[in-house]
Amino acid sequence: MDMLINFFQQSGFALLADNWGNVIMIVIGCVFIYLAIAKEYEPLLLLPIGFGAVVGNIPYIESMALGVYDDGSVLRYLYMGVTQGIYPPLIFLGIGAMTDFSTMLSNPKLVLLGAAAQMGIFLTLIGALFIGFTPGEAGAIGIIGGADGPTAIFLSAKLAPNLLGPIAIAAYSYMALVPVIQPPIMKLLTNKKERLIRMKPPRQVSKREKILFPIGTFLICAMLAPGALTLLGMLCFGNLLKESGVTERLANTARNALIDSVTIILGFCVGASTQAQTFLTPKSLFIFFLGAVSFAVATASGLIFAKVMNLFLKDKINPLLGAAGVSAVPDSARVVQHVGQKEDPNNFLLMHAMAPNVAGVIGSAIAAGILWSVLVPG
Amino acid sequence: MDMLINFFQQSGFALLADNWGNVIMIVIGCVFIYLAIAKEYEPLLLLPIGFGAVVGNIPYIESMALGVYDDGSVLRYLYMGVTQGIYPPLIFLGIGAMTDFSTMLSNPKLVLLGAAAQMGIFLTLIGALFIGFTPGEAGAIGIIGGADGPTAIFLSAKLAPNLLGPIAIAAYSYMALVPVIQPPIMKLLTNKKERLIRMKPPRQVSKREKILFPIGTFLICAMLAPGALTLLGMLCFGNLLKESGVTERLANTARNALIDSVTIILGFCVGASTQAQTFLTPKSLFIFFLGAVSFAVATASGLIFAKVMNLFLKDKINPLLGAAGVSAVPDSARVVQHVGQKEDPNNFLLMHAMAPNVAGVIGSAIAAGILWSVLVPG
Amino acid sequence: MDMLINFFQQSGFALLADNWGNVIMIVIGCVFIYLAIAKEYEPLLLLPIGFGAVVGNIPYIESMALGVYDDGSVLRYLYMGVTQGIYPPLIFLGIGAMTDFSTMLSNPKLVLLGAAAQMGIFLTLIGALFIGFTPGEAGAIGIIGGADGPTAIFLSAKLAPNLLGPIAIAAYSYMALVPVIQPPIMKLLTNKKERLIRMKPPRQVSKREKILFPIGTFLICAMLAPGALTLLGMLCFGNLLKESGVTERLANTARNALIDSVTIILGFCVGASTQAQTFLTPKSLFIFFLGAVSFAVATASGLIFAKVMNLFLKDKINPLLGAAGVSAVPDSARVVQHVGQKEDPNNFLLMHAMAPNVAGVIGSAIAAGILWSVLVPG
Amino acid sequence: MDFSFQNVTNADGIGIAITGMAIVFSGLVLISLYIASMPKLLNRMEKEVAKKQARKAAKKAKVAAAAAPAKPVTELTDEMMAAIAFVIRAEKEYEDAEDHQRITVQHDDASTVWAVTGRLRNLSTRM
Amino acid sequence: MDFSFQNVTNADGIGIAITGMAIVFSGLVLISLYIASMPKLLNRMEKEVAKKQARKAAKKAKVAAAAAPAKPVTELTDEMMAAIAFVIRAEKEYEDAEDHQRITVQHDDASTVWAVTGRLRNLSTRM
Amino acid sequence: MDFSFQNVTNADGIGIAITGMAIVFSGLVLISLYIASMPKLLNRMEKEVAKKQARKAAKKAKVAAAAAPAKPVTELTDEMMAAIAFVIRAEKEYEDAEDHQRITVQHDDASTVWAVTGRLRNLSTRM
Ligand code: NA
Ligand code: NA
Ligand code: NA
Repeated sequence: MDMLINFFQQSGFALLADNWGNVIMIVIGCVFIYLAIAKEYEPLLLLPIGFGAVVGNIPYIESMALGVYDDGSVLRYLYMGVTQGIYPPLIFLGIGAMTDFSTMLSNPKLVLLGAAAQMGIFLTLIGALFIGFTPGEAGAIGIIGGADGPTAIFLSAKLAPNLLGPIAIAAYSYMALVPVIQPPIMKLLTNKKERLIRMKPPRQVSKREKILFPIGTFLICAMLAPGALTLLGMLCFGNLLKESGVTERLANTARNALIDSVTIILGFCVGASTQAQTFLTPKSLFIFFLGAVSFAVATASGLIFAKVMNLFLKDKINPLLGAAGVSAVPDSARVVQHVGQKEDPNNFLLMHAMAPNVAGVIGSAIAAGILWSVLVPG
Repeated sequence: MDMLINFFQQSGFALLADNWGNVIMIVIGCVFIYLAIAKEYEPLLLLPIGFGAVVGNIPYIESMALGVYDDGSVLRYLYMGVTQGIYPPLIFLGIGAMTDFSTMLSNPKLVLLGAAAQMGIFLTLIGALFIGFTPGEAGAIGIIGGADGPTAIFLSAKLAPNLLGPIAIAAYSYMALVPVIQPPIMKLLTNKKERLIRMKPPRQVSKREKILFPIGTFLICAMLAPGALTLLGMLCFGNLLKESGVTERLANTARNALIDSVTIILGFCVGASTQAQTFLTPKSLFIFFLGAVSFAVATASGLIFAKVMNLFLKDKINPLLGAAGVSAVPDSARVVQHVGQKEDPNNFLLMHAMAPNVAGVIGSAIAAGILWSVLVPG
Repeated sequence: MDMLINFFQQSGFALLADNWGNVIMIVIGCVFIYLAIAKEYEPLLLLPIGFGAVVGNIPYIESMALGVYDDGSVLRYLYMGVTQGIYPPLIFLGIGAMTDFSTMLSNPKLVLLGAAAQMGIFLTLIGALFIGFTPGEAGAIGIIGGADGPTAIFLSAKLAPNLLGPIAIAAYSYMALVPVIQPPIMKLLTNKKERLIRMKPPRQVSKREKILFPIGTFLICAMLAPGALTLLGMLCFGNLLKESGVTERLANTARNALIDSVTIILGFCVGASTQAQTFLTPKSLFIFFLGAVSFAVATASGLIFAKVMNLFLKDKINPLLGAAGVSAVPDSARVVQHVGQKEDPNNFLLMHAMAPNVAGVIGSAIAAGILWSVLVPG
Repeated sequence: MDFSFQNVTNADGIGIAITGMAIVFSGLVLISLYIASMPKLLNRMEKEVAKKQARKAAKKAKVAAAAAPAKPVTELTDEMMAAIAFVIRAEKEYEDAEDHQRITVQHDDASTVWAVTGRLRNLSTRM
Repeated sequence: MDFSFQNVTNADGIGIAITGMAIVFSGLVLISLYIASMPKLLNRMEKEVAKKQARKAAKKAKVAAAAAPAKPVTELTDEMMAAIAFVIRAEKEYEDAEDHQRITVQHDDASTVWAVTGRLRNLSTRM
Repeated sequence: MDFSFQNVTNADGIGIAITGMAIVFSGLVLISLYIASMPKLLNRMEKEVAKKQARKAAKKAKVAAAAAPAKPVTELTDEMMAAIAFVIRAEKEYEDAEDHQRITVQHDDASTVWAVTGRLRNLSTRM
């Protein structure tokens, strides 16, 4: 009977009484699951993260190795793919194998919008330094503005492993909330006439261009910022598998079984890393605040840069496309489409928005490479 | 020429002469393969285990690192997923993603049958203690009665890594032999009238219930027995991926490529861990004996509890369903169906039997969590 | 501004100026990619290796852990599957699950051709010793003549990890170049009359034979050369999964998602291991030279042995089939078909050539097992 | 291996067994109750949601009625009724269709959208 | 890198090569023999199994004949023959079908059975 | 957490930000130029290749003409022209088909060839 009482004293029900933080995190996890299912905000990410947060916040006695931070636990082994930065490149491999870069190839000017939106990263870095984060931490926080989960995880693992949880959660949350964050900024910074601009239909792209694109792009980026080598190497490798036409079965596995397996485990582990004890700190609040600023600045930079480009271009760009430069693929491109169609239901911007959208992925990977090489400790 | 002779002296043919144990184990492996192919007893498990046993019992000179117990060998690396308990949760993820819990949701009373059948675990624990096993070993042996391979492996890895091989083999063997073990007990403990009882058709279950089920179930179980967190977390996570409707591609990978890959490697490694030198011991014999007892007790407990429930219920339960509470999914549910149809060919018990069947999986995972927290060394 | 200059001094563009070796290797990588896409020479291998070589030769400053040889880098973790020999058995598992051995079963004489072609391995071993390689290195170099990438990687990882890169590249390059290397030798060593020989259509093989084949073959080989246990164990296991008829879903995953994932990562890592700093050495040149000799000797041995067999056989063998004994599955079998059809467009040798072809795989795995046990250090 | 009941008492085997079964039963009883109560709770919730919506709709209708011109009802000819019914039905179908499509797109989320844009582009140049 | 045949003899290169080729050939010769003998062994086995079954069947037939009433044969009218033939054929078809289904279920074993029960249930409630 | 602009200057935050944006822009501008120049380069390359082939073809034609008998042209009747046209077209189609097939086979490379041989064999024995 003592044993039974003792057991109940060690059970989660009893332990939760002392750990309201865990209760809060479990509720947040459930909210994530709700948003994923009911609102369909990035469900492939939010659902695993949400359920992971529920699992990671069940309290247990210390002598059992159960959580992602306990040596020898199963979750620890699976989490190693996060802390060692192994999962993000594998996800980029799959993304490369599923992305069709033709719209970008047919309109190279739009690539620049993907560069402008990276402004969010560097301004946030300055903000984070100002608040008092160390340079490494500030770099990792800045990358939230890259709006790219795998890139954020990869860089945090290198520069600020202690903040990996909040940074990853912030990055994925805001990516999921892009349909909420971006439209007001887009309406504020553009007028109706601009939003009505139609883009020319893109030209046909040859198979050769598609094959040469990943090779050249990789060489340019890796030479310029070797730190981006792993992420962009995998992205371009995956794309080459897809476009070569001779390795279709490999591309198929990369964009299905492989990326799905990694996505499941990555999301779950990131969620499970939000144990209230390490997660509910003032630092996390600052990170979420800076992340929101970062997304807003990135969106604004893209929009404004598009308007600046229009000063010099004969064929005007619809400045809404600038907002797609933040990446958050493919959600921000969809947002551009929706906002554009509100003014003119026959204006199809989606395919044009994919160009700055994927350019933004490359842009933030380069930024991550730069931050890594500049801020890496030792 | 010396070298040739020397080589043949080191070859398996020569070494086998001194290792009759290996010959026996190779024959047992072949019997497993035969049962898998000719009798179709759980072929997805028995065939990999059988071939693994053949591979693991080829004798070789000590200086070569070949077996699962040799540092640096390939099999050792693959076997780490077993010893560290990584494969079982991944299998549970896949099982969750392929299981439809609706029959259980539509008849919650049947869940209790899955609890009763866990009696086998705890009685066997007492039996194993009596025979002289240490508490940890006794707990791991008891879990054989859970009739759930992954759970047995997971707990043995924690409580009695030295007995992992025999326990895993015993668990999987008896699971495969469920169609042989259960029917006589079922006929002994029920009369014809009971076996003829028909169940009401289950009600329709809404999508919302299916979505809420894994979340609530996980919270209840993990709070009560945090040790079950990893296994049940993955089971419920997989089920949520399936039922949410928004992560179908992840569920699909979890229940196909992922679970299959793990099943192949897990089965093969468990088989290869049966090297005669560590496997053919009196302890293993006791484990097999206790395992058989455990299955019998579990079956009987389920049946008897169903009869006890009938004393209080207006809508009588067919007591055969109690036998499905041992899990061994889905074989014991099929056995219930067959035994029931022998009395009345128009009595379809299969779908009803799935309810205690999957409840038994949850029940033994809880039991494993309890045993782990009570018996974990240190 | 200093930082910008400093950054450019650390960028790949600046570093390449001091590292012409890397430039050469990047060009070679591009040539591999070209051969894979334009000439379709083993694209599933050459494309990943080629792109890996490009990625592996981007120069970077030492303080960043990026390459396969840097502790803690992502590529290092992925490369561990190569250095620990984990990927090759998994590839053999998939190959087993996709190979139909019926032509071999229906014409057991042709198996001997697969033995004869292994002469290349052992003559090259002698050659490598003569040139001054250590015994371990010489064994690993010899196995290039086995024309089997996974076997070569597996053995090099054990006997000469320092030469793994060049050996793997040599093995895969020559396998891809089989359509260029073999035809002249085949024409030189056979006359028109021999090339016109037609083979009898093979007999029907029963399901039982197909099931018993992998089990018996594994036992024979593993008893004789336990070192081949891992590779042949997986090959035969995969084949049993395929032929048993009861584990189709496992076989399906083994020959698709699993082998594809491993192929992608293996090829990429092997490519990335060709960093000019470790790759462009005189040793590598010798290895490539010996590899070419090895392929030529293996082809010739197969052809000559077939002619010798014809002296004793009533039903003459088309000696071209001997060339398929080198393995390089399935390219050398295709080469046999093409060369045969040049003389007689209605002579279909492909299916007959598959018999020595797969026998060659087994033969070189046995040879690898022997070399490992004879030459393993310590 | 020494057979003895002392071993069992030393390890408190009986206690563990009883505790274990008690907790296993607690767990599955709780799950059973949870499952049994779910449909009721969901039902009640749905009703309340429905009530709220009804109230809102009623309010709106009132406001609309107030804002509407004095004799609107009599002017609703059969043709107008048919037209309204048609619009409502079409709208409903559209919503359903959109919903359906949204789910479909979601399923292989990234892949389709990313790949589709390329295909769209191809189509656009061919047209 | 010093070219010299001494290296070869030091490492017993020739010995390794000869041993190696000998074992490779042994291995593949054994496999070849194994393959060649399989059809014969399987054939012989099948014959013996067939014989045993034939003997058993004969015994059974005898017993049945002994147990049967004296003049059963004459009473087998055409209609009865037809009926028996039909039953046998139906039974045969049923068996084949069952067999076929068993294999199908086996292939994606767990998945179907687990998922099917849910679907069965749905059907049952709709009927 | 002490808010201060000193932190930014200590870490040279402004410098990093400027450097960073400069390099990100350099990278994407280079990619943009690379993409923009690709079609032109590929076009030029193709033209040169085409020229070379044309020259070669011309040479061959000359040689062929020299080697051909004196009055071949007049003998090319309409029927012959049609026949040649047909052959060329058929050949072209064959090539295309072959090309297509080659790619198909390539796609699941190993699997088909390895598996097909077995199936071929089965067919051969049945015929
Ligand atoms: Na970005
Ligand atoms: Na159970
Ligand atoms: Na070979």
